[in-house]
Parts: sequence; structure tokens; C-alpha cells
Amino acid sequence: MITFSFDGKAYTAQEGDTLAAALLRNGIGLVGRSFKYHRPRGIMTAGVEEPNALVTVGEGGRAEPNTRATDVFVYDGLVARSQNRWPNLSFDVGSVLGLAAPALSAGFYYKTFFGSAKKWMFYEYFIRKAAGLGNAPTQADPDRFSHRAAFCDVLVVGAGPAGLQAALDAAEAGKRVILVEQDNILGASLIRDPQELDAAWIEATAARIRGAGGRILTRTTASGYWEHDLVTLTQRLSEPGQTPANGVAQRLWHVRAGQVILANGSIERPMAFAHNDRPGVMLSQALRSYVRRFGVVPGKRLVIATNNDDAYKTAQALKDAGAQIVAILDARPAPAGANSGHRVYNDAVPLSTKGARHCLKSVSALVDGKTMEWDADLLAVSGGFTPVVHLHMQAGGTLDWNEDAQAFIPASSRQNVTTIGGAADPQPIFKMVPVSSPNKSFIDFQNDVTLADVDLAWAEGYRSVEHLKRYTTLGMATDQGKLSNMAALGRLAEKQGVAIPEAGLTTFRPPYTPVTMGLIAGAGAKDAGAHVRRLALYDLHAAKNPIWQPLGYWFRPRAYPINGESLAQAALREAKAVRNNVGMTDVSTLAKFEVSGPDAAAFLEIICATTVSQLAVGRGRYTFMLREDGFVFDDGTVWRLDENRYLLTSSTGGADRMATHISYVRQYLCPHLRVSAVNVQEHYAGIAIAGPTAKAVLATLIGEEPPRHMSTVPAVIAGIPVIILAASYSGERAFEIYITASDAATVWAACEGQVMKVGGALYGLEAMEFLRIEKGHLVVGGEVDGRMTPHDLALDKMLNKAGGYIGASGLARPALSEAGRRQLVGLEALEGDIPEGSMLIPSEGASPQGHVSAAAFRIIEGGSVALGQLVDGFSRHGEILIASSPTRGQKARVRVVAPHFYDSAGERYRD
Amino acid sequence: MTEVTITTLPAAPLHVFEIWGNAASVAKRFKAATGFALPATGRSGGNDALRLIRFEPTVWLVEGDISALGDVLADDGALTAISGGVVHMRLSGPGWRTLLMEGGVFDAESPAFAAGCSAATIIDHVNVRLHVVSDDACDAYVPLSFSQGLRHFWKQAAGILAG
Amino acid sequence: MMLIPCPHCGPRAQSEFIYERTVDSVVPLDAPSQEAMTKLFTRNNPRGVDDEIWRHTYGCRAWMILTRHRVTNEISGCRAIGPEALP
Amino acid sequence: MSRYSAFSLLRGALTGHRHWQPAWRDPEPKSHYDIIIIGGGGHGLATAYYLAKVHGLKNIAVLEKGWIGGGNTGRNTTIVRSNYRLEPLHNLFEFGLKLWHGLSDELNYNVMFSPRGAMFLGHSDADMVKLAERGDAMRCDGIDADLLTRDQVAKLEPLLDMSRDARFPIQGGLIQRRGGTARHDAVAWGYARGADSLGVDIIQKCEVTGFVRDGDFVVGVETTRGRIGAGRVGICVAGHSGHVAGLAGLKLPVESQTLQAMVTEGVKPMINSVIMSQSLHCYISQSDKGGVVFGGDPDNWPSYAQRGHPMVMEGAVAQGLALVPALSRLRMVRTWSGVTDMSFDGAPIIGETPVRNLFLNGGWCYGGFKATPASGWTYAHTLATGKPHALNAPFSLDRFERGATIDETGSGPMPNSR
Repeated sequence: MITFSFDGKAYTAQEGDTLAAALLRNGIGLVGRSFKYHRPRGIMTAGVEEPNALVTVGEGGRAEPNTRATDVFVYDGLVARSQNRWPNLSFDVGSVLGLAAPALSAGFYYKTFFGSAKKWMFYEYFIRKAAGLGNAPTQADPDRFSHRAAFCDVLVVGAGPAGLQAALDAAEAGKRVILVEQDNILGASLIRDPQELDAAWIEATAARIRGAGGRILTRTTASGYWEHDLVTLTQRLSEPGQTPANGVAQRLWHVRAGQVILANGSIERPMAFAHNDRPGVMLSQALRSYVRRFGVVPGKRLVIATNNDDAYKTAQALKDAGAQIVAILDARPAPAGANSGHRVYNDAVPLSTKGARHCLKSVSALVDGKTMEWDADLLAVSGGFTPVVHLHMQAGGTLDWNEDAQAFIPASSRQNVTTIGGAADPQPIFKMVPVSSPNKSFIDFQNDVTLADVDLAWAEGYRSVEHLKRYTTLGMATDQGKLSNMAALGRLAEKQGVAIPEAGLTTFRPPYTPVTMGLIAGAGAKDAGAHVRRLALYDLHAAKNPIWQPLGYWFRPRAYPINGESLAQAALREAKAVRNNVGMTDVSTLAKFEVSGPDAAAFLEIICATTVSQLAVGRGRYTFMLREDGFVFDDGTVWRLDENRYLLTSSTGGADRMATHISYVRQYLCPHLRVSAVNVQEHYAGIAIAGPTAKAVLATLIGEEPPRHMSTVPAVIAGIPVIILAASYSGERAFEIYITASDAATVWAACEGQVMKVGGALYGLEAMEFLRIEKGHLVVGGEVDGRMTPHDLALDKMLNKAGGYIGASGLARPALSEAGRRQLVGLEALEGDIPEGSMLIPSEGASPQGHVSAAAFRIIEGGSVALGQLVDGFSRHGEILIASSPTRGQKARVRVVAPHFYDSAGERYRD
Repeated sequence: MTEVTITTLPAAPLHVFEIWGNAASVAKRFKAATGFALPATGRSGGNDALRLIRFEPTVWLVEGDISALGDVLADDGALTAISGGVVHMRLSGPGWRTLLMEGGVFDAESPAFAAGCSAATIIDHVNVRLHVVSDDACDAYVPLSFSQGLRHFWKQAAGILAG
Repeated sequence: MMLIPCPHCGPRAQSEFIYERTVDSVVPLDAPSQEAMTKLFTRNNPRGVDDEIWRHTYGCRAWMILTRHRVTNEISGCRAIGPEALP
Repeated sequence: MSRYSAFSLLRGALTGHRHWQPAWRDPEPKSHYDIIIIGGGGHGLATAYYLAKVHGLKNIAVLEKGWIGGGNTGRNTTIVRSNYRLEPLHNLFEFGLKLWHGLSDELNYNVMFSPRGAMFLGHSDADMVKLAERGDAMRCDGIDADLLTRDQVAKLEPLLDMSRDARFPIQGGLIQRRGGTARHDAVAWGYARGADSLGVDIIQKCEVTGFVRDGDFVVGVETTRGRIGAGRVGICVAGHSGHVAGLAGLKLPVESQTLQAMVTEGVKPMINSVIMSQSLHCYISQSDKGGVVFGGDPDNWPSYAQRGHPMVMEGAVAQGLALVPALSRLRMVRTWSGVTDMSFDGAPIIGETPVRNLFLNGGWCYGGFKATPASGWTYAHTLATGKPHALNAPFSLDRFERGATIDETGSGPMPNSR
């Protein structure tokens, strides 16, 4: 026995029940409240098109608001709560809004609540509180979601008779087949109408499909049809609110199909008449499903309103189950229904219903011009059938109008998709026009849109179907207009005096049914879809418990505090160690490219805006690169390792961009060059050793004289071959050591041992920032912000006079050399500390003339210094400005100076 | 039961073998020096001492002893070491194909993707190079910095292959 | 998500590729300044077929020119770019 | 035009809503207009409104190929803000933000502008410095911006994941309190109703198929409803600027791309402001109906398909859920896509073209909606006087070849060229 609860009360259900079936089994007819007027609502359908019976299922982080009771299978312990009501479902204060309904017509909010934006926010507060449906969970989701790809020759959507047969034929023809069914059992229409093909046929067919290698996915909805026959499927591995067996709640399939066969069937249409939304009014096929599939008969006295033959099957099913068929109101003239054995009224169109205590009491209709009324507790309606064309339309298909069925059916498509079964060939119906007052004749049940709202929108000029939809909110509810769109189109066509196909059609966009956000995110919900990139030396750093700093997807040590130091204290100590003695740091993330071949230098002189070819073997230089539009986009160093082999380094943050740039230039622009440019960013781990004693430390490590500044040699440390580059970012004599990453830990340990032995320190990014700012070195993303020319950054003297580099043309544009450009300057504080990112203004209240791109303190002497960009900055050295940060309430008086605060002559590089 | 074991193989030499010109002559010299042909795109060739796996039009991944290859390339191409940046993982057991479909976009379930085949693709945002070793195992060459993240993803995914 | 017929790897999911730029935006290395800027800063941008440069970044890393309809996404051609390659 | 008010609504309630007039007329095109605006989106309609209201011009038409507001006006995430780093951008958008604050009254049409605050989250100290820099640039130009501490962010948005070990931990934020959201359709409809009442002809289902030239001058347009003469013609069809300008023989610094957005099923209030991120590429707000609206990056390849890409959506949702984990069990109910003009510095183009009497308003990338009033105001000035307003002067079409680009992100010519 399965027990579940609804609004705190315990009930029992039978195996296989949907929540809707179980509620009806327990005599519960009132399940929810509508969105706008809070009208009482019951269960109208037996499928995903349900507009009314929305509940919150589950608890905590697993709670799923707005769950259709018709689309959740009851499991033991299921907890369901009604929504959008206060204090409770049967007595809802919000229902007073229904009294105001005449004033709350379509678009009413556009016409009132004027005044200031603040005033609107006051009204809006109450509107927002009244709107919405369920409550979102406030906790994180405990479950996981999976994304999986699949490929097949044939994807069949819908496991009714047509879909099962199509899947069987394809599978037995040797094709890779996937068959999906949104229900938890196969059969679709055969479940409510088992006369022709019974459960045994379904079971045998499924077995044959599987036997031929086909894959059958139940509880799986094809929700999106994208480009080139990619279909996304959403599969429930557990029911809403249920604890999943292996931690995965749902799976999203990305299926690339050779061919797609849609056997979606159709959705029954309601009819528009007054109070057609009352609990007890159900769609005819849905009612038949409850009786035949679930054995639930939710009433004793049934009236049926129909315009087609299908509803007579419902009459038979109810009669078989012992209910009384009070009347069948058939819109068709006699002799329709004549031999059915039921009391049939022809030319009968429903007018209204009455109810008491949220139950149906009576039904009235216009029969051949006369009003009649019947006592009934159940009204089944069948207004015809709307083929499910959503996927066909998402695929970019067209529709044909089927006059007999008063329905759009799939026509052509530019993708490889065909529709079969009921969706391609809907049942004929009799075209009928509502006769009831439009005021309470609902067409969009959840959003409370009536025929009167459509009429009003028309009168006010919102006449295109898209305007109508947007003005009235029709079709915007969680059922996505599955029940309402045809009724609205019909009314619009009537108003325009045209046939329905001329009235227009709204677009069909994914998803077919709402898709859980966690499922869309998949595993990415936990890490934003962005794996942390881990340093080769991660374990060694982690053991020292550093402060980490994110840099793109990398995390790098920012400082290594000891004895409870703050970040600033640690960074200053580390920077001082570099200035006074020696420090070492991990520079592995720098972009690195090994460029080989007879044309390597020529290739590099296209990428780099400086010369390269003059480099002797064993020498290196600073370089920078321009975008095609002439602005500096990266910088680094280039080294000639061998006659035909160079190593190019550039910034960490620009590494991927540079890799693509290099590949583009090599593969697309210069396919003729004899060159191989290989991205070795991760192949080499890098260790920088910097400081006045760095040379001595390195000499001990490599057992030979270290290379002079801007030279490179191969060497061996702790038995491991390394490449030494004598380059400095800190302003001290310094070396970068590159090692195959898998051997880096050994070399790091050896270096660390030697550095510590002489009293040096490890340093992180924060100290590196202090050091480079004081030295006046640039950083990509800081001073190099993508808007600066080489001239703006005082790099123009290094440009390759011969040209030929990328960006030379862009650089020639007039505005790149006009006066008034921002130029790189140094700033030293006269008063206050310079806030990083602050604006440079000549006086309080003036508009900014530049900004502070990086700020730090002089490492030895103290005092706040900074680098910045300033309009015409080169000619303004000596000027006094304010570096102002209003958002932080900080400011400093600064003097504009040259951007070098430390050893501007470069003497410390010399031995 | 769909099972798969994820192991990381020890670091070993790995090189990029790139040809920039005279490809036909290089191919001839290669065959003469090694006794097997340079494999086509999407295939591997060679033996346990020297294996070339082709993922790119002009680039082969080389496992093993490269000493003969410098002369083969002469002035028509270059060899570059890349082993430090790549983690060599092996997915073994009958579930490897299913595992590769998790978070993937490549048809690893296709019977055509058989032993000796190679393909590069993206799995859970990570660029992965695949090489089918046998019916029962597939190798993956994963960027070092992402290997931790992908290994974690695969360990989690390996537990949910059923269904 | 499109299925792109990579000339080297066969049809592959778009997720493995990155769109780089249109063919009409390519600035040849020897283009005069004015022509270079016109190429860089204007596009045909047709509501129809155009030639685009894509890279199979997460696959064979090769560059290719894709002829594609911008409304229907129909791909009518894809040809390889780059140095001559063995089959 | 019958005025809208609580009283008129009540009257409607009592009389069965029979007195309402169409919000705009459905006129036949005349043979000649002083000014023709191509494109009946928010920008085009606002331009027409200000031409009539501010410049007193009477003989104006807006030509719309489909239904008004059916392009990007109806396909965005309704965010309104002016928090840009660069001066020309924040000055233009701030002018617009000031207009937004009085827009419902100005138009007698409630556009539901709700200044609930537009907040950028920072995820590292470096992010926070970048946010401060942006905020400082704004504040120095008189635009509101406030840095928020971690605690202030948590208080404003209690459902954000504030854990220190989050993948992108939240360190603080930068909020523009006067920013927020508006009802997008209402903006088009409100301007249309206002313009119509001032005599502007709004002509729907009228597609421009060519330009009528007299030497260097444009003197009219060819349309699916015949030739219409014009003194000046303003293109205002962002997303399709390249196509329409192409009819006049112009090639633009624009590439059309798809930008998609989505909304969840309605739930009770859970997101109070507009949440954006300095490091991630998603933005989240909650509509008055309760749906949580999600946006992300454009698809990054040229497209006029008005269809999104599932993987782009999956990426944006993953980022959003990393920020607000409680969104996990909500359901996405609807997606939509717009075709955006991606310009090659990320900034719009409003001004003259090489063809005399032909003007261009486009290149809005994915930031056009919030600019609607400012775009209309400055474009109206440009069309009325033949010269740009000081606010749109920097956004000239010739800035690309001159090198005077306005590159907020510093990423250079868009997209993906280096």
C-alpha cells in the first residue's frame, strides 16, 4: 500500500496511480487556485497539458513547485501541497480578486498605477506577492542531474500504436533505434482504449524492439528539437520530490538522429462556456483514462459535451463503470449519436455550470435554441483534437490546415522528420461557435484569460496573434497554451472575419513541457560549468596553506602567510625578501609556445610587433603583440633556444586567445611557412627565482655560472633537465626555470631548499604585483586593457621598423595618434593611499581624465605609488591630481610621474 | 551491469610530430625507417615501442622512442615534447563507451569506433583525445590542469551508468 | 546545435567547434592599410548564405571554411584550410 | 486618445469595457512623409514619439514589416541600467535611465519600470577593484553606484550561495539602485500610443524592400505596400541593420547573432533585484508574474535564425544555479531568441551614413532595450536636425575606420577577430 499526503492529510494510493488519480480516488476534487482570480480548480486532464491541478511535491531542496498532479506518479511517502492560496485551499482570501474581475480585465495594469517609479514599486510589491504560484525551495538541491549524448538512425517520439510499430519496423530493419515515451508505461492511447491492441501486444512489441537492439526510454519527454536533427530528451529517473536511487534525479539526453519519427498524438480541446473551469469539468479522454487505466470513477452523474464521436467512448467507459450518463450534448445535428444508446441532444452547445462547495452541481446548454439544465457532478467535454505539432514546428516545419478536424497538421520540414499516427490524421469534428457570455468563458485556465479578454484586446488594437498573447498573457502559463491556443485563434479569426489559418499562428519554441533548471545545468550546477584548472605543483603549494587567488580558471597562490600574518603583511614580507635577498614563485601558468622550423623567426615577426630575427641563439627579449586593429593585446618574452627553435611566452589570462591567434596566423594566413608552433603551456612548469642573491642560489643549483640577463641556457637541477631563462618581472636579477611538468616537484623542492637555506622566501601573486608596479612593468588586463596603443604604453620605440606584423594597418588609423589619448603614467601619493581603480580628477566634481590601473606601496621605503592611464599623460609629469574613489569613500592627492619607481636605469639586472 | 575502471598511467614520453611540407616524401621515409605507415586521420599505427596516433591533419602524437624520427622529418617538420602537459588515462571495462557519452558529444557507442581508432572531442567542457586500445579499453589524453576535474566527473558518472 | 561536416573528422557536434570570423573579414598580411580596415570593420552579414571560418578546436584543431545559410543553418559546404596534409 | 486611469478602468468595469479605443490607428501609408523611420520596435517608436513631441514634427511614419515590438523589444530580459565603465556609454544610458523614471507618466501608459536595483557580483578582490573602478567612473559623472559588502549582498538576495568554498565565491557587489526592469512590450505599445496620438502613422506589415535614390540622396523607400517618398529616412532595425543598410549599398561594422533568454514557471517572490556577475555570463531577475528570467551570452556565431542553442542555454543555467542553487527545482517554461546587431566595439551606432538623408540607429549588441528612451531621444534629434546630439556624437558610424572605437570590454573588433 502506498501512502501519501496532500495539504498535511494522509491518504492511500494504488500502485501506478498518478497523483491526480490518487486524489480523485480519495474524492478530492479541489486541487488548486488559479493565477489571477484565485478561482477554485480541480483536475481537468490526465496529461502534461494540465493547467489547473498544480501542486508542490516534495520537501526541502527537493521540493518541486507547480508540479502537475497528472504528471507525477505516487510513491510511498510523497508529500504534496496546494499552492497560491491563503490561509487554505478551500477558503482562500485571494479569491476576493474574483469579485474585482470586471476591473482586472486584460492589460488593466497598463492603464493605472501611475506616478513615480517608486510609487509603482509600492503597488508592485502586492502584485508580486499575489502572483507566482508555488514557492521555490530555499535550500540547495541535494540531487544530481546527468547529461548524456546518444546517436541513432531513427528516433521515435511517442509509444502509442503508431510509434511502437514504427520503432519495431526500424529496429528489425537493423537500424539503431531510440523510442521515447513520456508516460511511465507504453501504449499511450491504447491504455485508455485497449479494444484493438491490448497490453500483451504492447509488451510483445516492446520486447521485439529491445531484442533487435532498440533502446526504449519511458518517463522521457522529447522537449526540444534543435538544428540538424538534434533532439533533447528529459528523462525522469525519480519522481518529483522522490529521493533518487543512485543520487541522479533526471537525465538530459542530447540525441542526434538520422531520422525522427513523431508519433505524439493529439491533445483534446476544452470548450468555451461560462464557468467551464469548475472542479468536476474534465476533458473527455482524460475522464476515460481515469476510469479505464486507474479504475477511478470521479462522479456518479455525468453530462458529456462534444462535437465528435470520440466522447461516446467515454460514455461507454463510464457506463461500464456504473456511472449514470445523464445527457450527451452533441453539437452536431441529428443523427449524430443516434445509435449510441445514450440520451443524446443534438445541436446542443453548453452555456454554463453551477456548483456548490467547489463541486459541480448542474450543467446548462442551449439545445436547438432552447435552454436546458441537468443536475450532474461530472461534465466531460470534448471540443476536438489538437495534434501535437510542437517538435515538428521547433524543427522549422510548416503546417497545413485540416478543415474536417479544424486543426493544424504537420506539413513539410527542412529537417529529417515525419509525423505519423493521430497527430498527422486527427479525428473529424463539428465546428462550433461559443454561445455563452464571454466573461467567465475561460480559454487559458491557469492565467484566467477569458473570451472577453480576447475581445477586449481586439477592440484596443492588439490584433496580431502575438500582440493578443502578450496583452492578455494567453498561453504564457505553465501549460504553455496547449489547451488555449486554438480557442484564441478561433476567436481571433471570428473577429477578423477570416478562416483560422489566416488569423496567424504563434511560434513553437522549446521546451515542449517545462524542464527542470537543475537538469539543464547538469553537472555544471556545482561548478558553474567551469572546472578549476589545477597547477602541476598544486600539492606542494596546498601543503603550505597559501591564500589562493583565482585567475581565469586557475587558482594560484597569492601569498604564503606564516605565523598568522595578514595578506598584506605576508605579501610585504615576501616582496622584501625578493628586494633584499631571494624569493621564488610558481609561474607555470604563463602561455608558452615552442616555435620550430626554418621560418620560425619570420613567423614570430608576424605575431610580435617587435623584431625577433636579430636574436642570437641563447638570447631573449621582451615583446608584445597587437590585435589587427592596432591595440596592444598581450606581451611576453621570446627566446632563441636553437638555430631554428624559439620559445615564446605571453600572459596567463591571454593564453587561450594567443593559442588561437597563433594557430589562425599559421594555418590560415601563412600555410606556406615551414614552421611548427606548439602550445607547451602545460608541458612546462615554471619557477621564478628573483632577488640580489638569485644568481648565487641558481649557481649552486645548476653547478655552473647562470646566464646573464636576457640569456637562456639548458641546465640540470636535481638530475632533471631544465631550461633557464634569465628574465625579470620583479626588477631584480631573476631567472625562470622551465621543467617538464611531471618532473617539476623535484626541481621545486631543490630550489626551495636552496632558497630557504640562504634565508629567502616563497612569494605569491600579491608580492609579484608590488614588485612589478614598483618597477613599472605592465600587466595584461591592467595597464594593457585592450584600448591602448604601443605609443600610449610608451612601447612604440620597440616597434619593428620594417613593419609586417599584425596590427600595423590598424595602428595607422588617425584617432590612434591624435592628441587627447590616455597614456601610461606613474603616480605617487602626496597625501593618502592611492585607491586601485580610482578616477584621476583635476578637482572635486570634475569629470575623470584617467584612472589608477594598479596601486601598491614602495617595498622598502614605504609610500603609496601607482600606475595609471591619464589623458595626454606623457606631458603632464609633475601635475597634482586627485585619485578619487567615491564608492569606497577614499581619495589621495597624487603627483604624476614617470612610471618607474625602482631602479629605472636597470642596474640591478647587471652582475 | 555497465562497469568501467578509470586509471592514470605513469608519465611517459609524448611528442608532437608535425609535417609542414613534402608530406609524401616524409611518409615514404617514415615507412622505410619504422616499417609501418603513418596512420590516417582518426587512426593509430605502430607497436609498443613506437606508436603514432593521428588526431590532426598535419600532426601525430608519438608515444615511445623518437630517436629515428628526427632524420625522417629532416627539414620537413619538427618534433616537440608535450608529455608534461598531458595526463594519460585508461578507461577499461565494458562500460567505457557509455561513460564517454556522459557529458559528451561524440558517438563513442558507434561500433565503427573500434580498436585502433582515435578521436578528439569535448567532454564536460574538457578537450579530450581518445584512442581505442581494445574492445575493452579506451585511452584518454587529458590536459594536465583539467585532469583532476575530469577524473572527478568520470568517477561520479561511472556510478550512474545504469538506466 | 549544428552538425558540422569536418573535412578531416566527418560530421561532428558543433560544441567541438569555435566560430572564428567570416571569410570576408580576413585581412591578408600584405593588404594596404585602408583595405585592411575595410575588411576588418565591415561585413556582408547576409540574411542568407555566407562563407565562415570555423575551427575544430576541440577535435582535429584544423581550420575550415563553412558555407552556411544564416537563417536555416543549412550547411552547403565545408572545405579544409591550412598546409597540405596527407590523407 | 482616451486617457488611462484608475477611474477609466472602473468605468470600463461597469460598462463591460466598451469604451476603449484602439491604442493606435491602422492607417494607410501616405505618398510622402517628412521623416520615415524603418522599424517599429521600441527604438523606432520612441524616435517617432520624440520627433513629434520634442521637435514638433507632424508628418512622420514608422514602417514595420511585421507587428510593432515584435523584434528585440519583445525578446530581451527587460533590464534597465546605465552602469557602464566608459564615459560616452554611461552618459548615454544615464540620460535614458532618467527618462525611464518618468516614462509611465509621460506616456500615460504603465511600462512597469521597477527600479529594484541592478547588481553586479564580484567574486574576487580583483573583481571588486574592477567593480569599484566602474562605480567610481559613474559616480564621478554623477551616476548612482554603490559598492556592497558581502553581508549587504546576502541581505539583499538571501538565496545567493554565499559559502566561501563556492566555485565563484561572492565577495561583494556593485549596485545601481535606480536600475531595474520594465515591461518590455508595454514600452513599444506605450510609445506607439503616444506617437499615434501626436499624429504619427504607424504602418504595420509594411516591409522596406529598397531605397529610392536621387544621386547621393535618399528620397524615399520601396515597400511591400508601395513606394513612399521621404525627406529623411532613419534605419532602426537592430538585428537586421546589415540587411536593410545593404539595400542602400552600405556594409556595416555589424554581425548579426542570436541572443537567447528564458523564463521559469512563476513562483512567489525569490529574487529581489537584477543579479549580474563580473566573472560569469548570466543575469537573473524575477518578473512581476513570478517567472525567473535568465539571460546569457550571445551564441557567438552569425545567425538570423531566432533560435537558441541548447548548449549555450545549459552554460548560462549552470552559472545561474551556481549563484542561486535554490533555482534548481524550478522549471524553464519558455525560451526566446533575438537577432542582435553585434557591433565591432560593443557600442551602438547612431548617426549619419555616407548616403545623404539616410541615417542609422543600430549595433546595439545585447544592450538595446535599456537604451530605448535615450536612443529615441537622440535619434529624433539627429533626424530632425540632420546632426547628432552631443550624447550620440561619439557613436558615429565612421569611428571604426578613424580608430575612435568605444570598447567597454577592451576585446577589440567583434566577434572573435584579434
